[in-house]
Amino acid sequence: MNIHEFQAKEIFSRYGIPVPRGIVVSTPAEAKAATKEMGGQSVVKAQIHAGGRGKSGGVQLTRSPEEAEVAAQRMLGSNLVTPQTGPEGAPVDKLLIEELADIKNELYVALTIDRGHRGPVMLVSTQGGMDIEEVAANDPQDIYTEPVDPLMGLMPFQTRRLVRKLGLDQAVASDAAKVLNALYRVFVDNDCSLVEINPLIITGDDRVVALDAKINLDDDSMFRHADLKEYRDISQENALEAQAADLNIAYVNLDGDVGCLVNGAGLAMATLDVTTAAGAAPANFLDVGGGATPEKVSSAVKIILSDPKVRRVLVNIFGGILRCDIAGEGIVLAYNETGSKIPLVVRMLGTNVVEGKKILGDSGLSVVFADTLTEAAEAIQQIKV
Amino acid sequence: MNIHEFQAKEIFSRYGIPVPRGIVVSTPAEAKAATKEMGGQSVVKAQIHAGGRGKSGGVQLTRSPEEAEVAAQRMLGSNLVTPQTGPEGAPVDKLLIEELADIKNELYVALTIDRGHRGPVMLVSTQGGMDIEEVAANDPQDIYTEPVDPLMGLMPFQTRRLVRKLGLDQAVASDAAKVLNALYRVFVDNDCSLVEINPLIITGDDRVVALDAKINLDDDSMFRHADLKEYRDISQENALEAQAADLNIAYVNLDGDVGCLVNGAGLAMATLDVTTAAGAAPANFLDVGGGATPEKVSSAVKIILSDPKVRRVLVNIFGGILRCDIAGEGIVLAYNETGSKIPLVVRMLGTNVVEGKKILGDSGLSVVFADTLTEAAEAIQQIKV
Amino acid sequence: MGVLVDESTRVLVQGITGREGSFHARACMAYGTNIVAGVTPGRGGTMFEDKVPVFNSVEEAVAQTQANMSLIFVPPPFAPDAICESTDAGIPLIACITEGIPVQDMVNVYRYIQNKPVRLIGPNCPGLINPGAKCKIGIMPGAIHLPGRVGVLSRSGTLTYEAVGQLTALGIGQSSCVGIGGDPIIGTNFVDVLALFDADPDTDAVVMIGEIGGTMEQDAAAFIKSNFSKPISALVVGSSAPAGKRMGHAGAIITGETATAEYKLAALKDAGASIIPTPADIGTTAQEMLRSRGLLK
Amino acid sequence: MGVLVDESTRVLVQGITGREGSFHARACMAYGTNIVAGVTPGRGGTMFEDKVPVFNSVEEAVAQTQANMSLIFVPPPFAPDAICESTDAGIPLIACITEGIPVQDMVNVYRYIQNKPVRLIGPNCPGLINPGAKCKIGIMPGAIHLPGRVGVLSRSGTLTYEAVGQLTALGIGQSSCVGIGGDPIIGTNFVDVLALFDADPDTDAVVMIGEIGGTMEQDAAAFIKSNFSKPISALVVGSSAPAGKRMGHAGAIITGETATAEYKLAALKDAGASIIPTPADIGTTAQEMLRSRGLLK
Repeated sequence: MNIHEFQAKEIFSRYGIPVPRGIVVSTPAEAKAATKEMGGQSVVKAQIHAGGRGKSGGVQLTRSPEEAEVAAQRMLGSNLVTPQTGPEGAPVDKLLIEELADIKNELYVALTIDRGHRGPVMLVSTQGGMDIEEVAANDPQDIYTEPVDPLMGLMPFQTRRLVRKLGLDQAVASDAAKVLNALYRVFVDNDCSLVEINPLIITGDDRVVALDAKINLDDDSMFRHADLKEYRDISQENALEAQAADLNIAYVNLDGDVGCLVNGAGLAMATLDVTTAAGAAPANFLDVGGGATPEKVSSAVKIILSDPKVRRVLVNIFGGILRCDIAGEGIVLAYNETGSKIPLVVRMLGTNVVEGKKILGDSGLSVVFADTLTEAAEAIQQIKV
Repeated sequence: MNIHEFQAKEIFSRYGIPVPRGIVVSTPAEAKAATKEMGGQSVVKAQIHAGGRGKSGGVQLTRSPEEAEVAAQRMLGSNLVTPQTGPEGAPVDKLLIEELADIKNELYVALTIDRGHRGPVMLVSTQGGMDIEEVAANDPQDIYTEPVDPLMGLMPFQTRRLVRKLGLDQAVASDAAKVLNALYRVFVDNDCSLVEINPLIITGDDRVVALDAKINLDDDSMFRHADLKEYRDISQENALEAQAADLNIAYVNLDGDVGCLVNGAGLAMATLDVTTAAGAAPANFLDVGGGATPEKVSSAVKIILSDPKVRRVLVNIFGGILRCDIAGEGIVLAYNETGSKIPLVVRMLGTNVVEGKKILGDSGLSVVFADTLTEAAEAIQQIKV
Repeated sequence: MGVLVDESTRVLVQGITGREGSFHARACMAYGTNIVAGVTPGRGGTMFEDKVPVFNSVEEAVAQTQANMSLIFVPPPFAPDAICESTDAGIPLIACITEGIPVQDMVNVYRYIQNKPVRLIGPNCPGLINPGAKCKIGIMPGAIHLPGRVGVLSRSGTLTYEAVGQLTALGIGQSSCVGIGGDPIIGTNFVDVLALFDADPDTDAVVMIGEIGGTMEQDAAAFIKSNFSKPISALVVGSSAPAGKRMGHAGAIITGETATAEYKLAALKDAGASIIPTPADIGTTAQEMLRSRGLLK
Repeated sequence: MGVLVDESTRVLVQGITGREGSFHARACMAYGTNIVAGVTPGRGGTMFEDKVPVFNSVEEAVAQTQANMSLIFVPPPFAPDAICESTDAGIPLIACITEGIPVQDMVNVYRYIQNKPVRLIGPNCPGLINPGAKCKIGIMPGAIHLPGRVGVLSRSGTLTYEAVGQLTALGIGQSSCVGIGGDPIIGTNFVDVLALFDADPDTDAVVMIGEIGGTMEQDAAAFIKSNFSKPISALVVGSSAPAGKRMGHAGAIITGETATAEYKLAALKDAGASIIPTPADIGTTAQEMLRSRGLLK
């Protein structure tokens, strides 16, 4: 789960990580007033769940309250398109109005889980403010990775090493160490999958300040973070994706016209690969998950059917923890409730496959059965759209 | 460091471990008033740093405020002697006046560090309220030991097992589990060397309550527990031992007349063994420690000299991290400042031994030098007392 | 023989009284698996399906039934504890089916089990099966399997069934199939299972199904190149998956471009694996590989 | 030869600029120890005694000087970090002299180093010495040692010197002396060092100095009985120590009566050790033992 910069900074503040003074606004008048309060100058920052705002007009330095008002006018209500949003962009409903910072030095700091180390790692780079993926690609030696032992936490010798790798001098070493330690606490206490400060700045008067803030939360941990759940902003999510997420269905909207209902992420990816190889274009990735009920399968099918791009549906279910009869029931339920006539290609195998196919066969829906992946892809291709 | 029952119960309360309602008093009138507040009946408990109070008149059940007043009168200002205090007893300055408990079942629960497992262990027994060492000696199968992994903490399956070992039924299982988990947090957060509840009771209405509470803190951790330091009550410590503890000197008062100044706990124990074997009786165990200054050594000698039992002093220093010259300087300093004439047997070896012996030889004090442990013990024996 | 499980495996099911646990325990028993005990705290003393005793703890279950493997269906908030409980009770092999365990919980669980005498398969995995031994320990549909001499190995659940289904359709049987799970932190990786297949006299060749993300396929490629003696064919799915959806910058930095299907396939090809062009070609690629090595007529 | 340290040991001193660290580093150098680096964060770039470079981190010190052992004099609040830093830097042997580290810190440090390629001696120990190799790594007075063929092993600092002093006075030299430390949680115990002495061709016999409390002497007795091939004499001090002062009930329960000197001595005697009657008899008991085995005239 993504949260906004201003929300991440709220969390940072609770952990003692310095952030610029800022006010969240949702009208141009508020942006003007807030800039007045900052002393007549401010940075106006669009609050969307994507990076790359700076290059895309989502961050503007303003020299007067009026200038801030105009900038806010421009951003609010718009859909901001950045390299990370995709062409549809992300809606700007809120702005963060921040005081100007006196930047001496820009650094990069992040924490995430590393599969290889099987634990948290802290990443630091002196190339803050840059697109860090470009740094990783062009100057990998400029990114330093420190694995953290979950029992010991970030140890003092590690903090000292990170401060050294950041090239910081004695004047800011102790404040920087405090920020790194607090960042680790943020990461662990809140079950983050990513915490990132880019840039972490050193100011002219040697303060260490988180100029930006990015936090991704582990969706699977939400059962113990009722407070963090409230940070969710579904306006930032694709409507269908948000709906799917609420039902614990992994769904990603794509550009094609073949709605895909699959169980299992691997098989779902394989289904996209085969469909694409056969010359058809998938409208979505959808993994309905293992422990699904007919109602959940039905909801998944409704999400697919409510996508206006979808002209044909490919069902690929290999019954395991999800049984074919349950999948069949769910599909029939959704078609009956929506009255949809969109044709189906169904490929089913595994647990209770006979029952599953019978339910669909008896349903009166337009179903073509396929036995293999190849057959299924070919059958989809043959449907006239 | 030991703390009082009422202080341990303060900590328990902060962690959500239920304790009986109680009021700390220091006069009989307060004891009477407190008992009135408890509804006219109470348990009057002497607050001393030792167990075995129940058998020794330090815990009294009273059926009226007046009875409580009389009991308080008897206890306050007295020296309570229990099997754990030694013959001199411990002064009673404070009483804990508690409501009566309706006891259905008495259990034992404790946490400590186990050298073998090299980590915390939780101990539980159904024989609560008993002298647990007797249980350990007579019915060892009645004590169950659960090692705790420091990364995972007390895990749910362990808590369930402990609840099973305590023979508790479903009605109290969840409350008991909460107490066990909280107890582990108390142990870790406060750097305890021991946390003990004896008895932990189940009341008639199935509540789980810590009827007693014992906490020992790790002295070495006090640098990070400024708040806990304030719990110290030096009135409960032998005056000389308390003085020594303040100086970070390991000192235990004994019954004999040979004051012992030694560096190193092992050599100090060896010195007691040899002195005892030679027919003399040590007045104390004293390990002046490694990183000692002349001032610290001098303070140690003054503690020895201020013990009225001491008639002769045995110095056994094997210079390592503590150098002999520093020991010599310290001894001379103490004798000069106190003007003491008590004779010394000095055995010195190791780092800077020549300088050390010269300092003592030139000091004008009554010193007999010995080369070996045997010679030193013999020389002590020959001093007329 | 096969790897990890066989006729001597005595299975304990944690969460046997739950909806999924009970369904799949029944399916395993129907396949022939020797399920000797169930564990659900608070349900001890009851019987499952009139033949499997249910216990309150793994410790009791092991003492009473000599179970030597645990299959876990416990919901995510309790699954880490279930893994640790079986480890503590001395169970040497655990398969955790549970999907959705918080990653940082698995960080800790991994440290807890790391140097203990236990192997964890999963979590978020389909389990494992040895068709020749009639031993199915997981949620895979048993009927699609055929006893034989090819080992199957995958990060994905249903995709493993797809692979098995294609092999069986061509009459190619399996010695053992192991789904290692799709989570960022899992107990057993490709290399671990490849080593077991390499040492198993009843496995002639291996089919390995990889995915985009992480570096496990590259590690497998390195292992295959230097330590693996048997023929292997490999698929990496996700080449058509959209690049946008991922875990943010830091996740991308760690693996960088090496997480792509192209990179992984190149590494596996370089290691000598027969590359499976699309997910529809798993069976035919394996067939050709076996034929070319004289392992199939 | 001797155990653990010899001419090839390149020592790094953590806390070399402190009061104790600098004094003992000088003493070690004077004895002949090859001290190649010091570490004090913030003091990097300076020189100690005009010949030993000081670094800000162990990592840098190892890279520059190929140090292969660390000797730690860092104060208690920072000593756990110092141990972990050397472990992280790949140092295979650490001796931590520091006294007064909180016990729960050592619980965690022990877990951290447990399965890493490092051996920790201590904390709260005098260190170790190999007189024949002129290698003293610790705070023991070097002058009392004599090169020879008896290994000395003790939980106590000054009592180790006492043992060595008595041996040297009788002309009995030492192959190596190891003080393992007196804290409840230490990195290396009696059994570990006994195994090293057993395997060392330059050690003929061992003198072991135990204490009341804990079960390490009993563990040593069990090891001696089954796995130790050389003559050993043993002392347990504390038989006259007062029983009252101890860590409360729970501490007593764990070890019970087995923590007493009597119990420990009985176990060691049963294992075949020559028992040293009082601390004054360490040298003479060892002498007699060596003579009876024909190892001394």
